[in-house]
Amino acid sequence: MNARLATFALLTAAGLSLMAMVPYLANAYWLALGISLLQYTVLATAWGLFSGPTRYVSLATTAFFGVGAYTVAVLGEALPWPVVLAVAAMLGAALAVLVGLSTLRLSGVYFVIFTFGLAELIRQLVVWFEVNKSHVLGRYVFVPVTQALIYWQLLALAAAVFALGWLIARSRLGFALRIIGEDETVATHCGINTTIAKVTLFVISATVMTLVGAVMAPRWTYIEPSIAFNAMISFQVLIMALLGGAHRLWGPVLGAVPLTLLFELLSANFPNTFTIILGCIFLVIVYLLPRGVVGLIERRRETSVPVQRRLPA
Amino acid sequence: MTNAILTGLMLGGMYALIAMGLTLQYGVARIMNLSYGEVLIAAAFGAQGLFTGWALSPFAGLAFVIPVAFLLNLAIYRVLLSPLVRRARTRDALEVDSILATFGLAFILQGIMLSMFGGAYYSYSYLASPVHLFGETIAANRLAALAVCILLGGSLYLALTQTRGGTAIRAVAVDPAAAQLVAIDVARTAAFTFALGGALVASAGVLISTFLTFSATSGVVFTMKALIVVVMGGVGNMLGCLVAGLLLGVSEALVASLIDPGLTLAVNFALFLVVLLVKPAGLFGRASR
Amino acid sequence: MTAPLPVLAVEGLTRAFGGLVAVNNLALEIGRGEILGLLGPNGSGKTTALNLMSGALRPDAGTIRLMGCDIAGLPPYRIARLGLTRTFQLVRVLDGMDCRENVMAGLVFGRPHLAAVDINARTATLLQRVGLGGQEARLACELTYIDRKRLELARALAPAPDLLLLDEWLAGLNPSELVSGIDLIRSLRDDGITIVLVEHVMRAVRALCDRCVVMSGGRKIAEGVTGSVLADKAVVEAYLGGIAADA
Amino acid sequence: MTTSTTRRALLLAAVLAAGAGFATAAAAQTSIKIGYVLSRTGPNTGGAAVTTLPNYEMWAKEVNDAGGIKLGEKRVPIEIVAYDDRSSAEEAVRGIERLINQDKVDFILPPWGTGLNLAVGPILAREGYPHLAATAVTDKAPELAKRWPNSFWLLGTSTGAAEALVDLLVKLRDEKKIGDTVAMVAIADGFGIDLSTAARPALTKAKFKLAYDKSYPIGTQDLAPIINDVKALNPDVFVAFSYPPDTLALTEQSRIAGFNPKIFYTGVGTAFPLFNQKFGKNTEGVMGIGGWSGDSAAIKDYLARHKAARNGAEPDRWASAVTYSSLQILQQAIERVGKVDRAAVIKELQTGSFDTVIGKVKFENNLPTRYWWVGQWQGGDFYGVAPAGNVGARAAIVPKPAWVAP
Repeated sequence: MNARLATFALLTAAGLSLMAMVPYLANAYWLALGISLLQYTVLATAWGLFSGPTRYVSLATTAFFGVGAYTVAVLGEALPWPVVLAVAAMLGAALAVLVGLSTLRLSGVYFVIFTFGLAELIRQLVVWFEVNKSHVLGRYVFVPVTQALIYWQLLALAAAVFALGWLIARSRLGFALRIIGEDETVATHCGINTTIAKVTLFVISATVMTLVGAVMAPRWTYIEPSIAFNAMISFQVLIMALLGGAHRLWGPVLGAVPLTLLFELLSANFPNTFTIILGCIFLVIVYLLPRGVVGLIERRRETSVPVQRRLPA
Repeated sequence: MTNAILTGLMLGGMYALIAMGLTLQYGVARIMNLSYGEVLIAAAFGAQGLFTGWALSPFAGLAFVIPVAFLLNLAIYRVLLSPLVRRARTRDALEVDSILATFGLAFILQGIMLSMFGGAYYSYSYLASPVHLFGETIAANRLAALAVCILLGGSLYLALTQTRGGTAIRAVAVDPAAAQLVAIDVARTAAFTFALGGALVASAGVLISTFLTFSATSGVVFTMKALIVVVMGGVGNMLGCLVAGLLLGVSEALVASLIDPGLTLAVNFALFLVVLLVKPAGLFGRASR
Repeated sequence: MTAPLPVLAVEGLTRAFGGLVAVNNLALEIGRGEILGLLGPNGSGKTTALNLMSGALRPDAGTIRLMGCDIAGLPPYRIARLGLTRTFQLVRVLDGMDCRENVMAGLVFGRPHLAAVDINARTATLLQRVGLGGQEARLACELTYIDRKRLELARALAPAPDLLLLDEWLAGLNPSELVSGIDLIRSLRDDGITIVLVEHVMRAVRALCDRCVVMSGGRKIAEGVTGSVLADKAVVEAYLGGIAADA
Repeated sequence: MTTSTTRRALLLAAVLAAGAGFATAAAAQTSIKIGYVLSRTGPNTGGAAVTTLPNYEMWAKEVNDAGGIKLGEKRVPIEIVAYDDRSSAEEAVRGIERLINQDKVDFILPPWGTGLNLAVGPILAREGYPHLAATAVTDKAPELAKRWPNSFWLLGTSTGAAEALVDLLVKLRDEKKIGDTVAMVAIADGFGIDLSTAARPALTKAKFKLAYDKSYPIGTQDLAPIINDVKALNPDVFVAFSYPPDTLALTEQSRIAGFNPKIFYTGVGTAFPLFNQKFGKNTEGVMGIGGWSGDSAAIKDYLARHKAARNGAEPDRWASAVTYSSLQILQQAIERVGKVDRAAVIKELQTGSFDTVIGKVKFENNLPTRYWWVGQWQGGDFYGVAPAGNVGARAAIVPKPAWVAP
């Protein structure tokens, strides 16, 4: 068992260092694609971290992402970079506590649309504040952060989010969340403080999303609310995670990576019919992969297990 | 003040109009339809084409657009969605599947419209004349939309509460499993309701095309607005839909003229959030516990 | 010497839904090691009373003392940690988890002083205890109806509760299952567990309950030793007026 | 860092020298690859589909029909690579990186809109591609041009726009044609806020009375409350820094409410052909941002070619012509250099002077010297009226005639 763990750790370390080499080996385009892949991987995994076990479908991704990006836009040139990131993380976490405590009694679609409304509300308030108080809408971010540095930060975030997910799954909190996901009433009668458990997880997930927004912001030079709080980010992340399968830690990445590549492939080769083809592929995926990519893999594994068992005998 | 309230009522009527179809589709047929706004825009293009091409008034166009939309939506449900409904074991599973499938459908519809009409804005003038009401001047086309909204919403409400078929639809909305037990053909009722919702949103598209500027890519705005109104009113509740729409409209107009037009949407979303915090299942929704 | 502290003492418990008073000024007491039957026709307020005791609902008025400590209005998780667990009228197990995890769910979040026990050993013992010995790895959704009930019971027993609330735990069992079910509950009492039993199956009530409280229309209409309560004229009327007992 | 760059440059030079034995880079050129990333979906589509895409496609076709771009002695056809940025800054950035690194395009045409032009600015600067931003209005333009010497900001600054408008108002007030009450609204977005922030001090300085000064969020679906409030104040001048859907809504609402100030000025969309289609006779006297010298032969010719190429669709009367002229400028610069040498092309852009549909263009510090800031619908077409010093400027019709029933 320990040997297996060690092998796993070794492989992970090797994989990570290989990925860390990308900025030295690849040209700017591959690096940009790597950034996109990592961005969506981290966002979708962080989304799944909360929504997988609790089955709350959140559309608030862009709210946190945007808060991160805006923090950089406001403070980016005033404070050292690590401090900016720390402030962003704290703002995201504080917002998540507030949102978590007030919303988690909503269920189903009410929660979904609430989170969407929340993201829009924050965007509107930022707009109103900028227009009436600071009289600038659209801030310029000239932070000396290179593309490679963005890539490495995202890679570190990705490693962190997987490590976090792995640790949570093995903790009391993880177990509590699985029970909540199964049956919340039973969970409370088992002695689980469901509110604290859910809010804790929500905060962790939201903080990661905020950090992604902060890390990405220097890439665009110019931040305005419609860029930072782009609702499409929420939808894309949701779709990626659902497609991959949110009930496993490594599920969302199986949706994020192929979808990002698919978007890229289609928009590069079929700029005119991009949307139609994308829509058709979506439908095909929904019909052929009823339980997400994870479901497909698990089914494979289930059928292959007896074969493996037969082999040693 | 009178003016703001009048304006707000008309705006709210439009919001309710946009949302009525979705409350049926989502409340009864259990399809969280993300391609909803695209259907609305398609109908708007239809009305625009009929008006500029054949000088057909949008209200006459309704007679053409509504049946077409009904049949198209019926086909969409039968071909694309009913396999998912049959496959889904739980409501959650259907929700996830319908989000993914209708998201794809939205892309397809938008792509078709982009290839037909390009990405440019469209707008035309119909009934853009002033009407004097309570000493205030308002736009005739918006007033007409409000009237049709009240007419459609009211008759639908009566049909749902007073007729046998309506009772069946409400029964399916409340509990599909139990409805099945009392010999209601749930699959057919759901298909019919989905198509009815599609026809409603198409008529909304026709009406608002007389006063709003639209383009092939503006559907998502209406999808989200409709979702907000539906959820705020309580899923599947016609009356809730109307009240929520009017509340949003009136608050928007009042804020615009009394406080600051810059805060209208913020106040709208805040109102929506507060309603949900106080009543987690919407204004007229039944608590799920 | 004062009298031994009752495990549960309820006084003046009231809860209304809109105009309907589901539980009206209910009072009852349970001593250690006792099985109390909570009877009454459908809609008489039994399940509501249970929900009030376990914290699923907040009472409008009244006190609920568990081992002398007022728990009225506390959230369910705090009540569970104080030593009151329950099963549900419609059996609720964690379908996606195996039997071991189902029992662990009751064990690890329950009472703080149990944190040190060997979880695997205790889980095995509990499964053994309810008749699911060796089934640790089976998924809950694969179990038969009676076994799901057994599993739910094992989960409720896991934190070694002071008081166990069983909501129609014996309903829907076939005659042979009923016999084994009754034996199982009796053996729990023999282990000294205090139980409140909401039940329609009169055979089980007669076999198990030391005392009974009968409710009708939210009020307590009778209370006493099982045999005499069931013979009470008011009780018979309430049942005949409501739903026929299967006595 | 510097040494490694130098070393890399030396290495590159060595490789090139080795390759020179076979052929020069220019001689090997059989086509010029030009790439662009445009918003084909998402909220920016409406603007890009009117102003940018038709001109890019039309220009490419015209050039190839004429045999291509002239490199030295021969003409070389252009080859287009196009992507969709889905109205997202991140996609635009990645699309440009793909064009540069994967497609290895020779030149890049910019995306639509201020935000996206700023987002792709740093990469184009880093990689040394000429960046002729024809659809970006930003006050940072001079500063950006200094930061990125490859970038040219053809639409100018919002301060320029605001000051030109205020100058016109001052002149009209001096002529006693208007009073001094102004109502101003702006869309709460980079464009609207930049302009209103610039107009506010300019108006105050010119001693205008700002009776109404509000913004409204993107996506507002009924502007009646604003028009009603403004009407009650009875201003002489109504200024709206708006986007196309709101421009149409504000105009329609004003007509319905019978709000007819002496000057009625709206933002983006006023110069769109759609505006004319929708309002017909009611366009008379409406002012808006932009404009062109509609009487010039070059513009008339451009209009005719655009209609022929785009199935009868007309260009907007502002950024369309600027966009098209940016393409002409690029072509002329490339032809003067005579080979695909981007540094030389940038140099030529900075110093040369170019003949375009909008007249002669010469950049000073990477900014053109003349802009159209105020236009007006007169007799069914939109003409530039300010700055009055521009060639082809028409006199403004003030006061605006009354609305007529449609």
